[in-house]
Amino acid sequence: MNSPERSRSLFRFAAPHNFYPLAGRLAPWFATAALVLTVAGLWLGFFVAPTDATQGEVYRVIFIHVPAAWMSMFVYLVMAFWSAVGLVMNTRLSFIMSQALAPTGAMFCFVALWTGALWGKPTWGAYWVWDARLTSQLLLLFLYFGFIALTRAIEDPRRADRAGAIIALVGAVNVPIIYFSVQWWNTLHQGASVSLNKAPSMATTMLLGMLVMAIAAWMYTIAVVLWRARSMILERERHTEWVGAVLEREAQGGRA
Amino acid sequence: MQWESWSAFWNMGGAAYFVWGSYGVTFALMALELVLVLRRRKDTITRLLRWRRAVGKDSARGSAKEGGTPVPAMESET
Amino acid sequence: MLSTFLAVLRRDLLLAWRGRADVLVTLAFFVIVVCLFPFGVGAEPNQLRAIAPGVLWVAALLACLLSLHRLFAQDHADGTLEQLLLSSEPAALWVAAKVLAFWLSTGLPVVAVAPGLALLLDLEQGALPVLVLSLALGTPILGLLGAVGAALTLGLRGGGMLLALLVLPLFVPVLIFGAGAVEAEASGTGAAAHLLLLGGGLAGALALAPWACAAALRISTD
Amino acid sequence: MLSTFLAVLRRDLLLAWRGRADVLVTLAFFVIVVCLFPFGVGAEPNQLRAIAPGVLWVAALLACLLSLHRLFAQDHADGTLEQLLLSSEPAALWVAAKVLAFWLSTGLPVVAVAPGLALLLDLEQGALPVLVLSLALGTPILGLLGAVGAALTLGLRGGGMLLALLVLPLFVPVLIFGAGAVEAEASGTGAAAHLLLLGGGLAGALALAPWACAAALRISTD
Amino acid sequence: MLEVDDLACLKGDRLLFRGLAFRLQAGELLRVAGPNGVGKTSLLRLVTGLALAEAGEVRWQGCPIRRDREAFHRELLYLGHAPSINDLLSPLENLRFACAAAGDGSDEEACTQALVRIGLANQLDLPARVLSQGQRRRVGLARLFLSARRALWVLDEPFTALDVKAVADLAQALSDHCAGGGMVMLTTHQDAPFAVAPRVLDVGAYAC
Amino acid sequence: MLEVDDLACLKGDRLLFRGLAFRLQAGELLRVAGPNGVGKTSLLRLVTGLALAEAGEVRWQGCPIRRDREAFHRELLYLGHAPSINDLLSPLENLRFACAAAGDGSDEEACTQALVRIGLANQLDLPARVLSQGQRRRVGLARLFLSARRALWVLDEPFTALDVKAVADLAQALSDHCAGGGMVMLTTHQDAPFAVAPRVLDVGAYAC
Ligand code: HEM
Ligand SMILES: Nc1ncnc2c1ncn2[C@@H]1O[C@H](COP(=O)(O)OP(=O)(O)OP(=O)(O)O)[C@@H](O)[C@H]1O
Ligand SMILES: Nc1ncnc2c1ncn2[C@@H]1O[C@H](COP(=O)(O)OP(=O)(O)OP(=O)(O)O)[C@@H](O)[C@H]1O
Ligand SMILES: [Mg+2]
Ligand SMILES: [Mg+2]
Repeated sequence: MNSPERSRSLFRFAAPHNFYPLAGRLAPWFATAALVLTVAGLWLGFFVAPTDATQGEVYRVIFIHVPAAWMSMFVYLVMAFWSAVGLVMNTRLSFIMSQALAPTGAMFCFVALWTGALWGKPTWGAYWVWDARLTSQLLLLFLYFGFIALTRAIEDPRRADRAGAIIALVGAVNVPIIYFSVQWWNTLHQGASVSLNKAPSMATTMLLGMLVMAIAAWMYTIAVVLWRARSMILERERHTEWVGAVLEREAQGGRA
Repeated sequence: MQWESWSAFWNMGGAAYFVWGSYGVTFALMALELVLVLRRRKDTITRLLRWRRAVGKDSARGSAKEGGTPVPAMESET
Repeated sequence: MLSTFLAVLRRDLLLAWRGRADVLVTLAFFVIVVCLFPFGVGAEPNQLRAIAPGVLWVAALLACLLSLHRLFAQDHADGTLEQLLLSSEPAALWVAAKVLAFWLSTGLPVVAVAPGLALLLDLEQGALPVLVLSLALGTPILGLLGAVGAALTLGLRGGGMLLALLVLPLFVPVLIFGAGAVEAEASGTGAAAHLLLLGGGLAGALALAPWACAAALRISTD
Repeated sequence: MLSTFLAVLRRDLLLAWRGRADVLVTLAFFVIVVCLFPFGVGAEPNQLRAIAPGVLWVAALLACLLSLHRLFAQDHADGTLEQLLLSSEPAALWVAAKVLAFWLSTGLPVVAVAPGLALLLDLEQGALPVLVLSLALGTPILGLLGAVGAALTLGLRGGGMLLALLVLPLFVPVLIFGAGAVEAEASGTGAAAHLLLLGGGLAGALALAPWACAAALRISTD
Repeated sequence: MLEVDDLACLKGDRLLFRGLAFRLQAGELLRVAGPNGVGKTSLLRLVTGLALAEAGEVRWQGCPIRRDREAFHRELLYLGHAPSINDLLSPLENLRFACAAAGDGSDEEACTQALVRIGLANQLDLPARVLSQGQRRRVGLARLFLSARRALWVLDEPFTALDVKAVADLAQALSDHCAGGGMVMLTTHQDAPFAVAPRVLDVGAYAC
Repeated sequence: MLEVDDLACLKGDRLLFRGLAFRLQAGELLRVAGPNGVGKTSLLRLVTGLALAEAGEVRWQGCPIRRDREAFHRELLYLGHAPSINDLLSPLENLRFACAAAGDGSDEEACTQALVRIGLANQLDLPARVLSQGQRRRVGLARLFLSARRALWVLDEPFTALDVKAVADLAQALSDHCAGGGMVMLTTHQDAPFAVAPRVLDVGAYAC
């Protein structure tokens, strides 16, 4: 079982006690990258990108709105992916990853809604309209909340892991269904009264700023999730010797 | 540069409320999340240390041997 | 195989009959929610007619939702669920029996009284068959999806409400197509596409939900 | 006297805090029901604005209603209620404490998020304070009346739904005046009369409901 | 003194017993005996005033309990089948609430002592939900140590789920209460090492 | 044969026991003993496969129970703390359903016989809700008389709430099952008149 080939392979990072130090080493790098990219993106967004011809300055919300919207959708997919891996391979780290992702995904989902609402008021005249895209984003937020509430409500971590994985997968099957149904519902009812206008004014600098901010959001997510997963690993593996050693080291560090 | 003055920048062409409302909340949330995540680590460590003292290292370690894990590489240490 | 299915089905129907207060009251809830609307919204007929399909479908959905938690709760509390899980038959089988019994005792009556209520709200008469059909196709989906949620939240504190949170996003497409079908018919567009989609959803849910639900039950009783 | 009141109040608030998932999820339910309406009814802003007060109030009412059954259920099942009835203090006292704790943990959050949802439905901004006020006066009445119903249906099979059936007729006047207040304000008529009536109702319910509830509890545990 | 006269109990269409009468004096321990389903639990609920008798009367210190319920309940401690324990609260919180609600003091120190004495020292802060059957039972029984001033203890199957040592301890505590002038009325199917053999009331003798 | 190897059980923060191992041969009656909260119920749930062990393995006829769950469950009868009785159904209906769901026959005649034998002749058609504690318990136990073909009986506190005569009858039935080549594994804090003194497994010896 302990064949050297296997422990040298990449797969060995699926073991929490190998992953823990690795995550600790990597996270600060991602955090730094996030910071640098954010500054760069904001500079691009506020000082390089020109004023939009039709919308004026409000459009500058786009530099967080779109990355946040992208992240919120992608994070859910990643969550579902880890859940599936966890159910099939029965690796605890996968469940930990999917649960560590959820709060960040929900946060971005909320940010997308919030910034979209604030953007909507000056452009559409209302904070909220029941447009298909907005609505499916709202439902996505509920899916996140459901996942988080369920995993929090169950105390036994093994049960929480698997129950959460099931609901994440069921939700993932439903995301496209929701998306299309909502689209159809909306077009049936009110036609294309609302559409996001983008193409004409989308200068390359804008696009660039948006992309930089999107990558920054990625980096931020990875850093935060790694940190969160570290705490969860300690919690789950508290009975093991290596966690004991880690704790002793921390205790000494704390006293020094 | 886009802006004639800092006040023009803060004014955002009259959309200050919407733009800064968006950015403000976003960064506040991210900062909050970071703080929570880092504090959670500290909490976890103090709590687990207290727990280890309470249950005694013996039983905490004892289960490590039994702590069968579905991940093969796990048992390789020691 | 079949004997377990039949035993569970028969027992659950018997229980529904013994506790017919329950069934009647689910119905009463449906009726009352629909009747509350004129009080809340005002009794303007045109407005009522416009919101009628939506109100009916939302009320049916809520009625199903609120009965869902008792799908497994009693059996969980008194240990019957443990016994069923210890039976050597595949769990998806008796799960299907339970959901069927649940639908027969909860969904079917709702489907049956819906036309009457629709008349109260002054829905166009031509749309009544579509209303019934959409409910008949939609409520079993609600039951199947809801069963997964009920299994996952079993025995959790605040389970009933957590269940609502979990399954409502999943119910939205059903609601959209269900209410959409009625509205399309009432406005003359034709409801065939909506109904087909509902049928497809039902087939999919029938094929997948019992398995997911059985897995969830095993997790929840661990 | 007061010590029993405080002991019960403190314990129930502690329980609400332990099971805060519950409280959050009641809220989530409120939010979700409100959000369901556009799916059923259609997304036309004018129509949504017109039905907004009614929808909000119906949703708040349902959220209260559906949490009601847990006001006494747990204590009944585990025997705590028997013990409370065996205490030598007047029962109306600790009943009041329970209802207060219930409202603080269920009604208050609903009141707090209602304005946000009102914006989703595009309700006129000027009517928001009246919405909050009407809910703040109305939800305690719902809690007090509902407590009587909850006490009467305690331990009955299908209690949750039977409860709904019993108390909904009592809730209707509250709904009418509550939603009416908001609508009146939105249409510029002024909501003072409605709000006064709600206030009067609250005073009456406060004076009578705890006694009725205590009597009902004695009957239910016999 | 507790006096019970000519009591009858009707359940559904079955008259469980009738003409049941007894006196319970200070210092006495009364064991209500009889096979399953004879009506022991029903009798206890009648005596505490939680249920209404078909016929007959229960008097406490000469006064019918229906007439002065408060005075009776101040002197009464009843522990039924249901342990009256909330699953979300810890044993300590449960006990403190039970005492406070009953109008006894809910001093934290005293409650902790009682729980330690009954063998839950390690479970003080666990939610009651995860306790074993016997531990749950003990949480309920801990109230006995804080209710010495209540003269009449009415206990329904107090020994259920307890291990051998706990049964002995509890029997000792009950004997002590009686020795101090209290009264105990209990049902049980198990033997327990009481200091003085209890008086036995056989409900079966009054069955119809 | 039931083999249990090196079993460990973790509850929350507490490792209840570890390294627990035993064999149960045909014809043996094993009594799991230990004070309240030591982990007896937890052990039974691990053995039946209802809960997941932290470590260790349970094998039935040489095959890990996780691998061939169906085969194991066909041979197993488990009666837990919860009586698995629906309050709205009569004892007869409850018993017939329990048998049918488990895949045993649910012949009305046989079920009635079993209920009469366990002393519920007068309660056949009452809703279970109104039964006394002991009578409820008996409804669950009646399954024993219909499950002779199941080799392994796992019973959690079967004697709770039963009166003296019922305890003796049940002990007799368990002894008979063993004499017929079956196996019984049970927990109890009460003494019962078994024909052969049962082997005792003290969970306390493996506690951490
Ligand atoms: C609460 C309100 C809003 C929500 C929930 C929301 C949600 C989203 C989502 C989910 C996306 C990503 C879609 C995709 O990539 O396919 C997106 C992209 C975008 N949104 Fe919003 N949005 C909102 C309001 C607005 C407003 C008011 C505007 C501007 C008038 C706007 C402009 C955009 C633009 C330009 C994109 C990028 C489009 C693309 O890359 O395809 N959004 N929004
Ligand atoms: N509605 C009814 N119709 C007929 N019999 C009833 C009805 N309700 C209760 N009973 C009977 O009344 C008796 C209730 O007895 P009770 O619970 O007081 O018994 P108990 O002496 O405490 O028994 P145990 O030792 O099992 O606890 C049972 O025999 C039950 O069958
Ligand atoms: N989350 C938890 N944290 C700490 N201890 C726990 C937790 N969950 C359960 N326990 C403990 O595990 C034990 C469960 O034991 P179990 O129910 O198996 O006992 P038992 O031997 O059957 O006792 P009894 O004789 O009382 O029925 C109890 O001591 C309980 O306090
Ligand atoms: Mg009894
Ligand atoms: Mg036990």
